Amino acid sequence: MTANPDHVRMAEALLFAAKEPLDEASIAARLPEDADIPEILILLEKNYQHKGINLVKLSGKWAFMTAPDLSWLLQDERDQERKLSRAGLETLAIIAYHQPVTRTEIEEIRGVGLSRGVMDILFDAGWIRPRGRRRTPGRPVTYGTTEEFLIHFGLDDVRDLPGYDEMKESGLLNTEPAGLFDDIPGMGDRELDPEEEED
Amino acid sequence: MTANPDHVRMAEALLFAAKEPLDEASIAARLPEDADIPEILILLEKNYQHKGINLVKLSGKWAFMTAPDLSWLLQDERDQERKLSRAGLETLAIIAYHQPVTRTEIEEIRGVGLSRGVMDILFDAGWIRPRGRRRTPGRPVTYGTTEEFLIHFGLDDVRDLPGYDEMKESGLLNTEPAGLFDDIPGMGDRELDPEEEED
Amino acid sequence: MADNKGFFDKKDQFEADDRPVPAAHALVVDLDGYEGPLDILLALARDQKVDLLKISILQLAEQYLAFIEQARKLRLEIAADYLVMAAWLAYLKSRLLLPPEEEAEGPSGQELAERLAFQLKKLEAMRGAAEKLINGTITGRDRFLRGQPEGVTVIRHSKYDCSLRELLKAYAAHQDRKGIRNPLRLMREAVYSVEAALERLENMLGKLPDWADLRAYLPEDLNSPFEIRSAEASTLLASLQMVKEGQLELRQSSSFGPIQVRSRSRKDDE
Repeated sequence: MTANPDHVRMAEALLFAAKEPLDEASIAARLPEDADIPEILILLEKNYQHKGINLVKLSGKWAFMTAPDLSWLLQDERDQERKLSRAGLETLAIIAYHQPVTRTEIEEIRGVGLSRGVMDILFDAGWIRPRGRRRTPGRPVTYGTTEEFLIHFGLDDVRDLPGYDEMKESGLLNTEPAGLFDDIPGMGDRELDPEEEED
Repeated sequence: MTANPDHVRMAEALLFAAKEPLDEASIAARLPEDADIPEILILLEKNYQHKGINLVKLSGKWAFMTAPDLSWLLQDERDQERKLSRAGLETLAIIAYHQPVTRTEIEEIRGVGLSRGVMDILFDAGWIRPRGRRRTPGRPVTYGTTEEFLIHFGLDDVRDLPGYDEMKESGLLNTEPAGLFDDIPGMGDRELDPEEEED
Repeated sequence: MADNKGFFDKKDQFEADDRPVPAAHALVVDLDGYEGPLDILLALARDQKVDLLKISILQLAEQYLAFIEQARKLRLEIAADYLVMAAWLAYLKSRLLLPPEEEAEGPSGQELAERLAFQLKKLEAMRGAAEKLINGTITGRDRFLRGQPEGVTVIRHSKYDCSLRELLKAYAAHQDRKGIRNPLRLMREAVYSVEAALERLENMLGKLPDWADLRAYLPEDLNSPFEIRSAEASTLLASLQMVKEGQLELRQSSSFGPIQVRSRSRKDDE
């Protein structure tokens, strides 16, 4: 079946006017009831595929964006970028790939305590959020990434993170403690249970 | 003569990302020297003629705009969302953390009286609800958060909200070098008030 | 540790390794450039130029120990994390070199070495991921949303816009204003530094009987669980350092059992 051209025009107008990526429900709510939203989106995506602007899906939502190969042209439009330290970037990557993950687990992976301000900066940037708690003694808070994170980094889903599937496959994303210091007397009696309560 | 398709894509991206309408000189300044700007604009204007958005010229400057016949789609979009006032935010936070809680208790915790409108807004937002009554003289109504609240804030359980101490200790709020005191249980494990009759 | 090096300074590029990685053999010892002991190990492991799962952990342990030794000679301040790793690697080294004991408890030296290699692999994976992430297609840097949006937004159930972050911050700001808690001062006072623990251990050593519970060396005036935990942690780290310096012996008869210490010189007297 083909999408009704009037509906396509409406969706096009909505997506162009949008302040933020729109989910399908938000598009559907503004279009006539019989509009075939998925069909319209597929068509629009195809129509704009080779243009200077493309229809892209970010965090499950749709938006028109400039084509990535033209970024050089748009230097002047660049947002002021946040300065992120190496520790900040690494911590963000660990949270993104390992979520939900506790602070202790982040430190375990990096092999060093999180210095002051790192989590705060990521939280303030709107990229991480508390997600739930582990069902372990102390019920530590777990962290995950936000929709803003996916939009900022141009991802539709966490599983689209580079190399995610391979890393998951090879066990690199297990949050179980490495057990490095478990077996020497007096060191590292930390107990961690990967079991958790999740959302 | 026909415009170079690469140049057309560039102009398209430029006009889309621009924060204000662009005159031909500013487009020319960003495109390769041999780009035929008038030709490109004529072509783009024509390409978008029947789409949901059109390329239009406003007092000598070019911009993409919603097709005039579709402006009704965007009519009721403006000022849709409202921000919560600080009093609103704080009251909501106190209800979330201290529920079930009475109006008097909220006022005690905040140290100021609660104006009528604040609770109304939170009810209107669909985030709070009456939960029951205290078994104390006067049997005051207690308030708590709704399912809607959990959905909106992406929470599984209100007990997942990190406690104040936990936020500090985990570095979400940057006041203290974190790392040493990670897993000291915070105020997360609030117990239900035994004085409470549930609804 | 180098925390505020802005990798976005150059705006358009991110280099995970823009600080020089000192090669061990060059005897460049600068702990400031590193983000913890695993970071050093990873830098040293890269010198071996093979897959992390195939590196010689024994060689790596020796390099690390030499590196820390060098830092000590230069009287650089070495954070406890680095010393803990040194102690563990010294232990691992002995396990790898000694013939495996029959019915030895716990994992073999080889198993421990594999754990370390895997741990390094995990960190390396995250390093690479961070780099790819920042070199990916970033919104507002590599591709742009419409410059003049006209206001269409996602339809939310509530017509009020409020994020979890705003809610948490509002609660925290309120708690701050109330001023009942002042974790800033409380926690500063509660922290018992490794230096203080070292000083106390050194002074007290020999004043207590043969094998004594490490807890006996804690200061007496501890009140809160915070203070006790902090003192325990620092005293343990201090004792590990003293073991390494040959001043002290440590033992623990069972997992989670009490840790006992005695002076090394005392044993020599026997």
